[in-house]
Amino acid sequence: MKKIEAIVRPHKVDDIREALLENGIRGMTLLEVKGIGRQKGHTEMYRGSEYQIDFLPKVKMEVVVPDELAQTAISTIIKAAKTGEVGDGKIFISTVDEAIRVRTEEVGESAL
Amino acid sequence: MKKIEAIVRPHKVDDIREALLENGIRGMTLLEVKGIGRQKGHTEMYRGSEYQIDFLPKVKMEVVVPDELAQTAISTIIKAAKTGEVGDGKIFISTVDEAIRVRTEEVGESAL
Amino acid sequence: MKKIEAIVRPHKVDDIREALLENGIRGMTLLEVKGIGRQKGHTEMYRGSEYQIDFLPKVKMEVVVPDELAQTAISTIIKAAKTGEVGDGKIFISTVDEAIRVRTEEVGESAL
Amino acid sequence: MDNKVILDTIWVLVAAMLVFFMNLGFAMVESGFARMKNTVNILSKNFIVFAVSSIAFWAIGWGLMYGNGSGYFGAEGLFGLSGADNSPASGDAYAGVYSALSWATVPLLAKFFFQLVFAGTAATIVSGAVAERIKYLSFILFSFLLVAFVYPVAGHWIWGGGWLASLGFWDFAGSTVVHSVGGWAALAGVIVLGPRIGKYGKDGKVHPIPGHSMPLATIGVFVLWLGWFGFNPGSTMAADPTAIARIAVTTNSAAAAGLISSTIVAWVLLGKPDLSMTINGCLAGLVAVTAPCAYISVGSSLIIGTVAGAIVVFAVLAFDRLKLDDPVGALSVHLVNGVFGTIAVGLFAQDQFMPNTTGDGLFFGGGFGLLGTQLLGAAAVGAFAFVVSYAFWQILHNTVGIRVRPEEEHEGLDIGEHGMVAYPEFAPSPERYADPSLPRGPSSPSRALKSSAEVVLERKT
Amino acid sequence: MDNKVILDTIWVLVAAMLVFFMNLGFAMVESGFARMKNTVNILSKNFIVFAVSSIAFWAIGWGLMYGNGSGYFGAEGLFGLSGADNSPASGDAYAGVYSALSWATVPLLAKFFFQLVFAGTAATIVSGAVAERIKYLSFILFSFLLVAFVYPVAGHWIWGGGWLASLGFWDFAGSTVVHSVGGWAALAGVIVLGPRIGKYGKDGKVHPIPGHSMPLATIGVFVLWLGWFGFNPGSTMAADPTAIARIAVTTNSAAAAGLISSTIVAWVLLGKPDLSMTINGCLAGLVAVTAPCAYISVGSSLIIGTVAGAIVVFAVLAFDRLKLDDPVGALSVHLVNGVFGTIAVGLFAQDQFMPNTTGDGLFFGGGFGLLGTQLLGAAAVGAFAFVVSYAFWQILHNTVGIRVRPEEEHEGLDIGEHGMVAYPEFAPSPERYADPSLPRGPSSPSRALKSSAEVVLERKT
Amino acid sequence: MDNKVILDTIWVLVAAMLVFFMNLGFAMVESGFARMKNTVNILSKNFIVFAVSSIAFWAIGWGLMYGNGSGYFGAEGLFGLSGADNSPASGDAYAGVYSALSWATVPLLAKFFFQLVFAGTAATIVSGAVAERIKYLSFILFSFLLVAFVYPVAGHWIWGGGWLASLGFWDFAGSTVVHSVGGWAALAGVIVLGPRIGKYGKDGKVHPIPGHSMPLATIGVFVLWLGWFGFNPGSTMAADPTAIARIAVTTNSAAAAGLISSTIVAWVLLGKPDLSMTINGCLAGLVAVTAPCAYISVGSSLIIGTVAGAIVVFAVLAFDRLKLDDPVGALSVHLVNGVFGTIAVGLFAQDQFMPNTTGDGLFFGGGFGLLGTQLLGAAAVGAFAFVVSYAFWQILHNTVGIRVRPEEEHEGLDIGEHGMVAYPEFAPSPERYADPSLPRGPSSPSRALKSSAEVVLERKT
Ligand SMILES: Nc1ncnc2c1ncn2[C@@H]1O[C@H](COP(=O)(O)OP(=O)(O)O)[C@@H](O)[C@H]1O
Ligand SMILES: Nc1ncnc2c1ncn2[C@@H]1O[C@H](COP(=O)(O)OP(=O)(O)O)[C@@H](O)[C@H]1O
Ligand SMILES: Nc1ncnc2c1ncn2[C@@H]1O[C@H](COP(=O)(O)OP(=O)(O)O)[C@@H](O)[C@H]1O
Repeated sequence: MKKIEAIVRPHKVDDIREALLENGIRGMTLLEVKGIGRQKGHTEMYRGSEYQIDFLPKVKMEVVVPDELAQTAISTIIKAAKTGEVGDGKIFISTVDEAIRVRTEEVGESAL
Repeated sequence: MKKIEAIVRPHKVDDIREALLENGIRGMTLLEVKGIGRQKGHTEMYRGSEYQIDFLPKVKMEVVVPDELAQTAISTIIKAAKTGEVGDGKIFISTVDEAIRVRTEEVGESAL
Repeated sequence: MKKIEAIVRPHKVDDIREALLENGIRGMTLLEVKGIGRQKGHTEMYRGSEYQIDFLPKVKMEVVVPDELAQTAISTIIKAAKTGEVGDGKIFISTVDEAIRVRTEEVGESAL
Repeated sequence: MDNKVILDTIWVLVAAMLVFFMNLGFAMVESGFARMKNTVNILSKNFIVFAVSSIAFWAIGWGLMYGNGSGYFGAEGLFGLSGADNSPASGDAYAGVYSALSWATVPLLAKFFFQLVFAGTAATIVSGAVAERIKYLSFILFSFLLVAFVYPVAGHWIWGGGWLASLGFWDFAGSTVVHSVGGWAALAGVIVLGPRIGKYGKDGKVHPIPGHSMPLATIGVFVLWLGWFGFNPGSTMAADPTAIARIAVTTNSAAAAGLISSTIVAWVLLGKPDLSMTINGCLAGLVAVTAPCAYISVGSSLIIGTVAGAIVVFAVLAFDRLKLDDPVGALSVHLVNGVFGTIAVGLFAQDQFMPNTTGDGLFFGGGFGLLGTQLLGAAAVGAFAFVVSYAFWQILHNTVGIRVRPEEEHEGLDIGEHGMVAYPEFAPSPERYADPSLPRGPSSPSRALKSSAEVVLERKT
Repeated sequence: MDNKVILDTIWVLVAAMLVFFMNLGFAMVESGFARMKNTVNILSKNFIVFAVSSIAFWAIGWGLMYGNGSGYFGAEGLFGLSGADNSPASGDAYAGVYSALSWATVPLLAKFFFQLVFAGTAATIVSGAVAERIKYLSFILFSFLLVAFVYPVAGHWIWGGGWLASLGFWDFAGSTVVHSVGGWAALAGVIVLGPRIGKYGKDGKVHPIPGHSMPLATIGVFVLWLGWFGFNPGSTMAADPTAIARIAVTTNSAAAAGLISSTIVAWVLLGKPDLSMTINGCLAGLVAVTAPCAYISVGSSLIIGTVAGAIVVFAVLAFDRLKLDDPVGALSVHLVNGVFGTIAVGLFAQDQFMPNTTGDGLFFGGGFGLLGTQLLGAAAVGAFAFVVSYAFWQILHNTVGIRVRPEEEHEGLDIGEHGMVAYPEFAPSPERYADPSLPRGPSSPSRALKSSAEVVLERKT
Repeated sequence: MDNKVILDTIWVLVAAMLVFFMNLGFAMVESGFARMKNTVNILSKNFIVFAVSSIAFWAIGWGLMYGNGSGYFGAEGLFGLSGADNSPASGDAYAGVYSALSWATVPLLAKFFFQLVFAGTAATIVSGAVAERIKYLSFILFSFLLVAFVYPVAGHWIWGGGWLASLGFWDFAGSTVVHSVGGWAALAGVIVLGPRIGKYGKDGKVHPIPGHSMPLATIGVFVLWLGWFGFNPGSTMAADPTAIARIAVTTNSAAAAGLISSTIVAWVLLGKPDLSMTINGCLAGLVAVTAPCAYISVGSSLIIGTVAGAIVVFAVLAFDRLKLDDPVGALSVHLVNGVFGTIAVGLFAQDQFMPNTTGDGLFFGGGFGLLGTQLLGAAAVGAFAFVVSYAFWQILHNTVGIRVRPEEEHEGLDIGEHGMVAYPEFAPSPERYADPSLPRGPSSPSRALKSSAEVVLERKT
């Protein structure tokens, strides 16, 4: 099984979710994160002193899929997440040794 | 070392924490997440228009344990997290290459 | 590629970020987490009843780097994160199979 | 028109507006002391309750309370302010069916508006005590019943020229009429409803359930304190300079003393100056001084406030020990200190301040007479308000139902009852989710457990 | 000085302070109903708008509204309150250029202050309707124009002794003068601005954009309700006991009825008692009773409030169907119910309450005369306020620009316009970020897609 | 009773209630401008401070301020309002020990209540400036000392018939007596306490520490603005129609002008219209007009407000440059503009408004005489208030201690001092945790570092 971690623009979350569901990927987990990358932060001001906000709000979506669905998932996310502007985000893929469904204690891909 | 990521019902967190501590697992990290799975979301309404809240609040617990403790940790979590209803959550297990304790710079299992 | 997950004291985040940037590591993602470890929590009180806050606020930084940069990244983080007191945090290192830059669809280390 | 009528009317209306504003105070204290997931529900309750009170008091409450009738309830001009009345004519010149207020030289609708905001206060007190588990509809219905029947009957006894008034029972601005009536109704509700899930462990341990916003609670207490300057000095229903100035100061002094004494008691007893106790302590001082405010010296008001502030801390702890779950401390503040304030009249009253009313209390040489009457009145009103409220709660319980389902209570009443949340864009803290509002502990033993866990390891190592 | 002058001045000033406080009410309702990312912007707008109104009304608005002149606008003493005036002399003793208010026995600056807070209300109504997309600067400029020119001219017609007053048009406290003028100006703004990005789907579907804080909105509505006790009873500009007491009660009754009826309608129609609708319903009752409050019975005020509360729910749904995006319901509350309240005078007025003013309305045997005049007035003011406001918005649109860039709208006006955020330390909820304020759907087809994805799998499996 | 007594008492009490309500305003501005982790602490401070002031002013402050005595302090009727007094008898008919207020025709307790709320204001000003690092207990003790001794002595000089009053120094509603006394006491506290950890970098750079909630701060400023309509017009202590109407308008105009000018100055100077500056600007206008409000034209009030709004922006920047860390801008608002407002009397006063008081100021042909006296008074009060406050702070510093431990300051005073948090269920934003409140930079060199890092790579690659 593969774990796909996609760090994306927050306002793209809905599109990505819909695209994944359409492609039969029904499980995912969302995290609010702050990111630094190439995208520039912005400057805020308070009582006359400026300060730099480097960390930008992003959303990290974690999707665990069977190996054979990884390609679909990745393509789907990229398609829905892309705007072409700096800051579109990154996708990291890693290997999951095992998955368990708590309710049924099923293990492996059937747990997804 | 294994990293156990358990996505569970928020109100089960305390039980799981206690169960883990009882089993000698003393380190864990908690994240507030939103999840989509089989569990249905709910509908909210605002000023006459309905909208669907698909993402449900979940908590992700991350526990890194030596390989030999993985089974205990998993069993403990499942036992404490289970209600038998849809939405009990998932556990994903993956491999951690290395762990370091920042304070002492110990590495490996002794760092846990 | 290695994924470095550092769970650190929140107020050390700025130092770590600066240290990483100085060492040429420009991408990172931040998560607000709560942790249990050796560091003791504290007691709060409300209307005459005490309760224990075990989970302490921590920040998890995730940095994905090419294998050859992992050592630098780790050393840098340790140096900036350390106070020598209990609760300095942990660093977990794991392997990332692949990275993709959404905007350009570059893959591999050049995507970082 | 006569200057006195104008002056009194201005004073009464301004005071009434301040008391009206206390609705915001209650809404904020109570939502601040409740959890995030029930915030829309509490706000909705404290918002609609004054509207319901307005209708109920207009429809029947006013008539029951102030209509001429027996010593037990009003019987004339019952519905919709429909009785004859030539206010602002007063005293002997008054002709009408609302004689109990014939001493006040203001128009009928000024009397009504002022009395209405008091009725609304009694109802809104209940809201906090039953918070986080009551059905919205049944709260609305109970509020209507309280303001239509319970409050005005008790009020008639005391302010409507009824039997307690005849006995010489004095409650200047409503420690009993408003606060303890509201408090007894709340107590009945708390008993019928039961505690919030998770509040009391099986071991008898109290699991504190912290309120979600101290700033809201603080806004609330300041607004209430302000409103009390309408509540107490306004209850002269006349712009009597010496009286209203004195009452403003006794009111303020009791609030200040209650605030400080509750802080000190909490600090010493519990180790920290708990802001939620300080807020309750200030309100306790205000409730306690409400009955005696016009009859006492500034020095006495400081003592009354000090005692009230201490009482409230112990009362909060005591109710928890009794497993009477009151999320906001309404019982400790309004019921307990409403009773204490009523008794305080019997202790601290001095004839000099309002000649021909209370006479002197026990501490000023007046003996036990007044004190006895005050105790009797507090007990009689308590018995009546509690029993009737309890009956109403039981009726509601057996018809529309009064408590939300456990799953709804866990998920929060905001989604269940209102289909919306209070703060849709704010992330909740993960570990605070770990609230005690669902049963704990391991669930049904997990048969497949061992095998599955083994599989993991077998397959991987 | 004459007691009447003192009494009236106290009353007028206290009422004016309450109306001033409504600025907080508007600020809270509107920021509560807006998103987190635009909170600083809304707060800033609702804060500065009263300052701008203060300057604009002093500089020119007051003179245009109350200066002696034609039936269409004032012409004497135009600038900076500079005209001759011997207030508080009144009636025949009055000598000065602001004759339209010569009946009020209060000093000139008391008249000015009271009228100023009304002017400010008209301006602040606009703020909510144009929220979450308007440029800060252009809102400030429009507010100035509204209070300097649009509001006072319409006001002159009705309260300044102009042509509508001569025809026998009655608007006691400003359903038309204040609320519908503000509402029409807001409507023009909403049309010129267009809806917030993402509010209406291409399919015509409405995407609700929930407000970020129900507690703030609730604070706001209570403060507004309180303020209305200055707005309506204060509009006597004299401490007339019977009138002010009656108006306090009609005002309160309409608010209560609107609150309850909107709750019921929403509950029945939409399935849940939506707090945001309840808040709008209460305000709708208040707006609707503003014109008739002095001329009607308490019973009529309950009916007017009930109807207003129902109207507002349907109006909110209707504006959304028309794709007129009003984040806070200002159009439904102030415009629609401002018009309804004006008409209600023609239906419910009774001569007995304010003899020699309205006469009887249609439902009390007065025939269609009054109703006709009220309709004419509502229409004339609507046409004027809408057309001139529309022109002003267009001018601003073509000069400084009125709408922020789409990226700024997406990121939030707080950072774009003010360089700061409202809640820097609170974490936003991840999925709520998924707001509809940027265009959805797949972007440009991704050429390299397949290959890259394949690479992943090739390299790894 | 005499109508004038009733009218004046109503006015004074209503005004006092409005000033009382300013406590909520201060609590909200200050907690909004502070960080989340110190919110319970600030709320607690601003809540208890008025209670402490109530006790301190009753016990001794009132007597020192208004008791008959020398030109420097009161000496009769010192404790607990115990002196003889036949108010509301006034003028020649007055017999008692509080002669300085014998001109006011209201009962003694009305005088006391009105003066008390002013004393409370002086104390609450301090709270904001010393926020986020002061010990709760030492703040309480300082507040007591300030209201018991510092405020009443300075007040005696000016309002108690003391030496400055004799010299012809005029401070109508307290720019000096209240605001700059509070400001100087705050300045002394800021100096003794030192800046919050992390506010000023070693390089001299200012690290801004944004406040946690702009909505709270905005609630606060509106409540303060409202309260000022009690503060200034109420300071007539008599319902004089022309005066109170004029003062209401000059007060409002200065607030509006200060709000707008601070916005413009911030926009031009700093690039964005910073809401926190706009809030300070509005308050600056109000503070500055407090001394002259009764003696000036509306036009002058607009100028004074405009200047005050500009001053406050520069003052905020200047205090930061001086490394005087004032989290809420209390020094810039109350101290600097308190002094400016006092001087403004010498510049803008016109004899026509309050004949036989100030005479004309410099800009109206009165020469430098008045200006000189105002400067002298501002300086004398400043020197006294600063030196004595400094001494009190030092005494507290060397006894109970005034500053929390660095770890507590870092973790937040809410947990350290109160054992609770303000928003237990809201998740904090991760990167905002990165506050500058702990020392930065690499800690002790890490001996084992290289090896451990190497191990990682050795073992894994
Ligand atoms: N090496 C990395 N490790 C972890 N997260 C990263 C890394 N690089 C980027 N990110 C995350 O991805 C987000 C987007 O990256 P950015 O470089 O701004 O976009 P782009 O991919 O368009 O160049 C960042 O805000 C950060 O959260
Ligand atoms: N494939 C997946 N990848 C990542 N997270 C998942 C996946 N499937 C489920 N989850 C997470 O687990 C939670 C519970 O899953 P759900 O399917 O509702 O429960 P159940 O396991 O009882 O069927 C989801 O809300 C989501 O956060
Ligand atoms: N085994 C573990 N798995 C996951 N997270 C851990 C583990 N052990 C510690 N942590 C995280 O690291 C944080 C710091 O650990 P702690 O033991 O308090 O510090 P130290 O490393 O100085 O002993 C904890 O709060 C927790 O978030």
